[in-house]
Amino acid sequence: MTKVSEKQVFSMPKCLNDVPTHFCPGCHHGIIHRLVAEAIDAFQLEDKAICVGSVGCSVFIYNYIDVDSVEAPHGRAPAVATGVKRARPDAFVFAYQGDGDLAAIGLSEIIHCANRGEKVSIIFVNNSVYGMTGGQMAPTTLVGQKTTTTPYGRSPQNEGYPLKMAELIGSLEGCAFSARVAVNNIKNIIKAKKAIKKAFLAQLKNKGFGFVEFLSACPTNWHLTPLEANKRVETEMMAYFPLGIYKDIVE
Amino acid sequence: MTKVSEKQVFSMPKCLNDVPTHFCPGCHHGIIHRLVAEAIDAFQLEDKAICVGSVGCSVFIYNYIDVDSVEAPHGRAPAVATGVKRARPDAFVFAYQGDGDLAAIGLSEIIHCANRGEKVSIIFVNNSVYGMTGGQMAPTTLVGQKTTTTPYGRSPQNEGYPLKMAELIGSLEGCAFSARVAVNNIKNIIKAKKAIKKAFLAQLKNKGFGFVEFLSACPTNWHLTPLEANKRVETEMMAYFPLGIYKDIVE
Amino acid sequence: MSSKKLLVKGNEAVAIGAIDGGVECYFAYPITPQSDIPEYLSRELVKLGGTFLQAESEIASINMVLGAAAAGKRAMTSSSGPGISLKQEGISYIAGSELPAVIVNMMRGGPGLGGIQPSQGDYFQATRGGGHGDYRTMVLAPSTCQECYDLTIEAFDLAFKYRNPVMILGDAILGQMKEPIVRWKERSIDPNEAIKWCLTGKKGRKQRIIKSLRLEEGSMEALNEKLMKKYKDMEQDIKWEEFMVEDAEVVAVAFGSIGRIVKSTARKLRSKGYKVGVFRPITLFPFPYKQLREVAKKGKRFITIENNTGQMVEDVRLALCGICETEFFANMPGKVSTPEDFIEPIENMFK
Amino acid sequence: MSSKKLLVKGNEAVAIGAIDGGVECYFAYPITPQSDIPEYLSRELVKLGGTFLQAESEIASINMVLGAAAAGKRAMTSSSGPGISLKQEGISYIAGSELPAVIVNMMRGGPGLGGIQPSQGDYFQATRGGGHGDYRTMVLAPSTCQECYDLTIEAFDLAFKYRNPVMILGDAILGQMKEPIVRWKERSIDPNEAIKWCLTGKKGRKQRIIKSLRLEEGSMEALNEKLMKKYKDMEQDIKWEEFMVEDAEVVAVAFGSIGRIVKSTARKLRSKGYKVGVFRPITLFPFPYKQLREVAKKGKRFITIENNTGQMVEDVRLALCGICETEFFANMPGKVSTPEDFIEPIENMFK
Amino acid sequence: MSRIEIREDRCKGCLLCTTVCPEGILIQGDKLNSKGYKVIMCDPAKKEKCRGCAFCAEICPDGVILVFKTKKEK
Amino acid sequence: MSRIEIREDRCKGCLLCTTVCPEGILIQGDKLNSKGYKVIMCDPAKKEKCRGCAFCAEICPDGVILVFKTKKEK
Amino acid sequence: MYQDVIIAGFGGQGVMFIGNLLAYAAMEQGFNVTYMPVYGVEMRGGTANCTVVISDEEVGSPIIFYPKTLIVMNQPSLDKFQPRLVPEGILVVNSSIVDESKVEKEKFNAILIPANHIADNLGESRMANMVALGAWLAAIDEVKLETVEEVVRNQFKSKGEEIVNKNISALRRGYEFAMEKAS
Amino acid sequence: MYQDVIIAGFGGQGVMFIGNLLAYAAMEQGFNVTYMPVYGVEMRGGTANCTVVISDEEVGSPIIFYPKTLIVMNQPSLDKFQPRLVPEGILVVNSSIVDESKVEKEKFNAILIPANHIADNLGESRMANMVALGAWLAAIDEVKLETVEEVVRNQFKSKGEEIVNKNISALRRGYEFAMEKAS
Ligand SMILES: Cc1ncc(C[n+]2csc(CCOP(=O)(O)OP(=O)(O)O)c2C)c(N)n1
Ligand SMILES: Cc1ncc(C[n+]2csc(CCOP(=O)(O)OP(=O)(O)O)c2C)c(N)n1
Ligand code: SF4
Ligand code: SF4
Ligand code: SF4
Ligand code: SF4
Repeated sequence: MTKVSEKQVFSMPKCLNDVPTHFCPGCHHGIIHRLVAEAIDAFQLEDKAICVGSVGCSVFIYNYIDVDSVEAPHGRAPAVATGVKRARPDAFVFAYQGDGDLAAIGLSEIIHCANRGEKVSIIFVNNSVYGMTGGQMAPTTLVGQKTTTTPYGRSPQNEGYPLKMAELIGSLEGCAFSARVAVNNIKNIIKAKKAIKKAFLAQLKNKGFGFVEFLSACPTNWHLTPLEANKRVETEMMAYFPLGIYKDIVE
Repeated sequence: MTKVSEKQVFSMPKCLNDVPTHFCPGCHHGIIHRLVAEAIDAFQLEDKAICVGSVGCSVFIYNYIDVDSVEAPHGRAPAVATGVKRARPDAFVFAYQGDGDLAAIGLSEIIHCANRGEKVSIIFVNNSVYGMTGGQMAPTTLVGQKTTTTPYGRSPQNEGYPLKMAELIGSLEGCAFSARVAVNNIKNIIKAKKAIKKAFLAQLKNKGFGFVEFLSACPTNWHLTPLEANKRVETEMMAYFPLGIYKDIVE
Repeated sequence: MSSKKLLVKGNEAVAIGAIDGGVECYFAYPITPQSDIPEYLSRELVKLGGTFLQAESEIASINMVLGAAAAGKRAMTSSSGPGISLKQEGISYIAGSELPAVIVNMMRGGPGLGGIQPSQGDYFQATRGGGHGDYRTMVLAPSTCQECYDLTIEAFDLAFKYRNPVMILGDAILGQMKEPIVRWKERSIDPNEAIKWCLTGKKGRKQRIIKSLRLEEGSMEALNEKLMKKYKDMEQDIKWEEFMVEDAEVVAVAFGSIGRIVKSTARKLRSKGYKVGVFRPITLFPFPYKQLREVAKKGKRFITIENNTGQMVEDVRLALCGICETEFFANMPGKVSTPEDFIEPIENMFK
Repeated sequence: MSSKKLLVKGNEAVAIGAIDGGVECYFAYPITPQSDIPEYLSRELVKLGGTFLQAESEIASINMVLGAAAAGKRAMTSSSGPGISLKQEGISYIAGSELPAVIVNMMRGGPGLGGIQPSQGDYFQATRGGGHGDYRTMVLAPSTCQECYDLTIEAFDLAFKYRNPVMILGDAILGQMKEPIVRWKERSIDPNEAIKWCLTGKKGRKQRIIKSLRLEEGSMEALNEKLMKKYKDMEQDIKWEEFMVEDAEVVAVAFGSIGRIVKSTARKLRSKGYKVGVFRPITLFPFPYKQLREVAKKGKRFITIENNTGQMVEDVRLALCGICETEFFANMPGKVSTPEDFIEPIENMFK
Repeated sequence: MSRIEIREDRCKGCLLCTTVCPEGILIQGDKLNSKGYKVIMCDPAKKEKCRGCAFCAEICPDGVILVFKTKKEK
Repeated sequence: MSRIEIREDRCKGCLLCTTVCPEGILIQGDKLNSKGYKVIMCDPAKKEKCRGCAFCAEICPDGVILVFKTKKEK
Repeated sequence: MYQDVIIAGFGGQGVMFIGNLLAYAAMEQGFNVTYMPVYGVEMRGGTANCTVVISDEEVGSPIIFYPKTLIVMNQPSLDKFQPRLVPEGILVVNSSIVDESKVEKEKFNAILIPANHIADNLGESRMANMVALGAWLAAIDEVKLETVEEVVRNQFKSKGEEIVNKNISALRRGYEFAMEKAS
Repeated sequence: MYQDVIIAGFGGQGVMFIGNLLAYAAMEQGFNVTYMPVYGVEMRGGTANCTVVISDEEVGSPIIFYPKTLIVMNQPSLDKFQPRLVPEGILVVNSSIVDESKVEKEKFNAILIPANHIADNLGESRMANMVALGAWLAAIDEVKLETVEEVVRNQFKSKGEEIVNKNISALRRGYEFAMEKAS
């Protein structure tokens, strides 16, 4: 064998602890965690970042992303983040929330936080279901989707319509950046990375509130294989939740 | 004097108790109460209406409008109305809320109620201030406006921007009717009457959620005379909160 | 084969009890370890034509209950720890508005997010009214799946009898364990039970107002007097269990799942020759003060055992006051207790 | 002229106390009868470079406090009745996360919406932790405007000493009445008081995690053990007042504004020849059990007077247990009490 | 010719009615009612001009004004 | 020629990586890891085709794959 | 030394304001003092009253059921509080709008003062409250007119000389009116 | 009569499922019974165990610290629960993936059964749990194989004959394996 020099072209981000995750096989949370960690590395925020965790499958985020962290009650991460940021304006403050957390119980907190233009960044994982608690309906559950609390499928008559958060947040004056992305394929992953950076920049440049909604797969509670779940993100979720940038006044 | 026959062309609506109100001089709540009562009369809803009162200067609504009533905790009228309507689908259910009540503490409840398309009607009184508790900042307080908790004027940097509820609610799928009206002059009063009826029809025809936002004067907490306050509705409030119909799928 | 028995989780037993108790409207927000309740009802209540709605939050759900209760319906919600805390304002309103409602708390470990481990840490919150003002909820603490079922049915009856919220206080153990239950024979619920006070639209009568604002002079005092009297009246529905208390030298006082576990301990200790009995309060509010006092008068020694840092023990002390003391064994929240855990502390009482 | 005296409302005294206690971040939502606190701080705290933010709700505000406290700041919120109920989940989280915070409850009449009349109906909620789980907040109950000021300053020190929420439990009377206060001399607060545990961004050290999730085996038990010990330690900061207790035959136990009103009653009764004293707990949690017991041992008769249907009286009973009983005079919530109201019940103790 | 009836005890003297009367009939009087408000009155000079349009009543927040329209009998 | 390193203990067998590899190198193996998941493997036949694009690693939720690119030394 | 007073009237009559002034003055004279406002149910324009307690000892209750003195600015306040005034108590009544015949003159030390009219005559109808306070000051010993005047001067400093003087005249007119009546 | 068992393994191994079956069977035989599941922290695929208590008296505790019998499907479960098994207790071990050398054969009544292999041989690798349950049934007297089979039949009725039969074969193979070993 001839001598070749080898270079590692993919390694895990520095601020991501190199440990196994507790997520189910094929769960996108793992990818999203890594992308967030990459952005922290990219802007060298590890030492000034404060992460606000939320309640949901991502509750252990502080075990993965190696930055100072505080745990918020279910739905209240934007309020906790507000408290942290007001107390330490020089810190880089971000929160990570699921769709039950952000769009159901925490709807008021996220809207007011965005509307105040808090200089914080929110990573929002929309998997159209409550993961941690066993697959109940989320505000983002699609019409007709069966969950453990909509055994006959979500019906607009009884439960109303899936909430489009990226659009709603984007419509608020205090919001500097709002986008919806996905991580189901490489093209979307690349766009997602850019979106996270933009949301972070909104804070770093003191422009206002930054928001990135991820369409995410929950194979377990969708009762699909990881591959089927990954496909559903494209076929069903994107059809109702269009990817795109809904607000951008960062530059 | 020659004999003439006289007809009463203006009298108080039947379902409005003919008693003095507790409102301050020039407060628009009194006008709005009457318009709501007129619409109840018009559709003959007195016997099947259930009113959900809220906490704010309008807390005594049940002393004025003579229909079955229940009092909701601050901000929760849409949830209470949901409970009433689900329990008695044949009843006509409406709630009356102030801007602190609806757009601050109760933001989540109003959005979810609208998004579920609950067949209820909401009368929303936006006077850009907390009346009952003594003039603190509301989510609708205008930029620069001085209140007892923004003594130096509302600043977008610290408190963010006034929330435009009629637009926000109108953007939700479950909403059948959303409008913003005013009662500062006769032209607007006529439009307001129509809007209330439309919102009621949304419920009566089972189309969905009906919402009417009233721009309303609070002379006391604006520290203006009633006439100045009435004028401010036009000059300052309408400039930021445009009157209009933001959603109408009733017919 | 006893075909009438069902093997169900405590949570499911509560849900089935709700159905047999005539629940018409159920509103709740998911939280472990009680989500089987909404899951069951989302399937079954809907089939029966009742209302099932997953609310956007615990606060919305308790207020939907308030609305449905004002409309005269048998309404219910369920949650655990953090969710119950969020409902406190609403519970205070429901009590202050004198409305009936059933609220289930399947306790989990706290404080804060805590976890879904067993705990009885919400005893004070349940019995002293975690919300503001001088209201109380009636509190029923089942210790078997059958009791989960039975007491849920009774909770509805009691809620309407007193026009007051009634809480079922279970816990993570009880909610998750399965045991056979037997359903009651069908019984009829008076369809007019709320006709005298509920909101229907006022046709044919005067306006009704359901509210808790009390500003007119003397009205707040009057409401509170009335509530006090009501709480006194509830004493007629006090429930408790005495297990081998008659000849016991030492009586362990314990409720809920710990109550049943302590019964196992008592059996084990009896087999070792120790005369141990168990006093298990079933209504935690009103607490069986008199009943426990009667036992104390017979000259026993007491030990209170809870899965918390010491809450019911205050009620036990208040009951025994002047007669004797009680030991307390603090079985920390989060601990999955077994009968063995209580052998030593009880045995020590014999030394 | 004593130019150093300020004539201020109790609410303002709290706000000034907060400033002199070094408050850095204040978050709250308006509610009568305490809105003077945010109104004062919106003017004055901002001038000093502190953070004042009117939150969108009580829930948001308590969670903003959680965030600012995690960042190591002296953070505070204030509310009344319904608003405090809504904060219960957050308070449980703050206690479970072992964070310092000052929470003011200027009680109003309940339950439900109730009204802004005087009441002491939130005693249980304050002292037993209205939220879920086995946490407690330290509770300080001022009875004068000066105490409103002093105790608010001390509340911050105690919150940081124990890393636990501290509640100021005032009421509608105290919040609205004006009285002269004297401000303390300036004192320095250690700018590094939180440096060992707070979040700053981890530069130069390991990651810190502030949380209340306790899932690892044994960790929930460990937290609760630690909290229990902490609450025991707090007993070193118990405060109470004895007023003409020494030679008294009858001792009235009362706290807060009722405490001071009962002092007037005692004076009136003394002038009639009755030997009456007043025992006024200032820390309601931890309650001065031992101190009250000491008084009881001297052979007095007791009457507990509260502006509620009977809450603190349980603590008094627990304190006296085995020595003597206490009478209870239920002064209903909503009642604006005057010294005359208590003459008869106390006089009756001499019959 | 039409006329209005002013229920003085209800009037809070806010003057909103004065902004909408097309004939400018309404003016503030000197009289204080039992609540201490200066009540509205019809300008005696213009009283006759009332068209019965009820604009004043429509905008009055306190239900002070009742409006009567006179039809000449044929 | 490049290569990937598969940290088998981490793999949960979700197969997401198989959907993005432009050369179809990755396939499910038969091996169970200590958690009981069937781990991913390189098709021995195609192994050599790895371009070092790191797509597999980018989409892997569990940080299983590390990627090395080989530069021929001049 | 112990003195107390309940001051009652409509919301707009400034009863809270004179209660405050009095409390300040008492404080300035070195007394212990409490001031306790009570608002009615109505948003604005409802009834209102406040209690001021002045003492050289610690003040126990800021709330008094049987006041030693009373200032009533309108009819409902007379109806409500007169029955609670201690026998021989001082009762200042705004006779401009209160029905004199309802005042139990034999039972109390009543000062009937047409406060609104006096104020109107001064061209400042809103200062009836100051007039009434002046009258009350004439009837008690503990708080000095001069101290109240000084407090007024301090409080209104920023509003200009004219306002200060008007308020002080109103106070003095009330004081003098009561003195004349008494003599 | 009193019997109890802790059944433990990975989340995916179906330990909860056989615990349930057993509880049903005991109930059908007229016993009092409790079934208590305990999930691990991980979302899915973590460790899990359940306890079944069977008695002809009222069942006190559904939680047992020192079980009389034990079924362990994986290594961590052996490590955790073996030390708590009562002396002479019945210990069913899935020897397909558990290290036999760690089993304290002298202390307990151990049944080492290669449940995964047996199930694989039946062409149903997921039925290792049924095999293990069958082995356990062979070792105790209280619950009958036949009752469990009947419960299986009822539970899987809707899933078709084939599934029912496969499960029953797995059960029986486990039962027979244990019987042979014992004899
Ligand atoms: C106040 C409160 N209510 C409910 C819960 C229970 N709970 C925990 S996570 C969760 C929802 C999880 O769903 P989501 O936010 O969509 O996140 P995912 O798990 O899907 O990532 C719920 C309802 C809680 N912890 N606290
Ligand atoms: C939980 C709770 N928080 C706060 C309050 C106090 N409160 C009563 S009304 C009100 C706001 C009133 O403002 P708005 O809704 O705008 O109505 P308005 O009085 O202006 O008509 C507030 C904060 C309360 N009653 N309950
Ligand atoms: S339950 Fe769903 S969201 Fe949670 S870890 Fe599993 S796949 Fe991911
Ligand atoms: S305070 Fe404002 S909103 Fe309330 S009654 Fe007065 S004018 Fe109307
Ligand atoms: S609008 Fe009504 S309340 Fe106002 S001045 Fe005219 S009549 Fe009086
Ligand atoms: S994406 Fe990762 S976890 Fe999934 S099969 Fe491939 S290597 Fe394994």
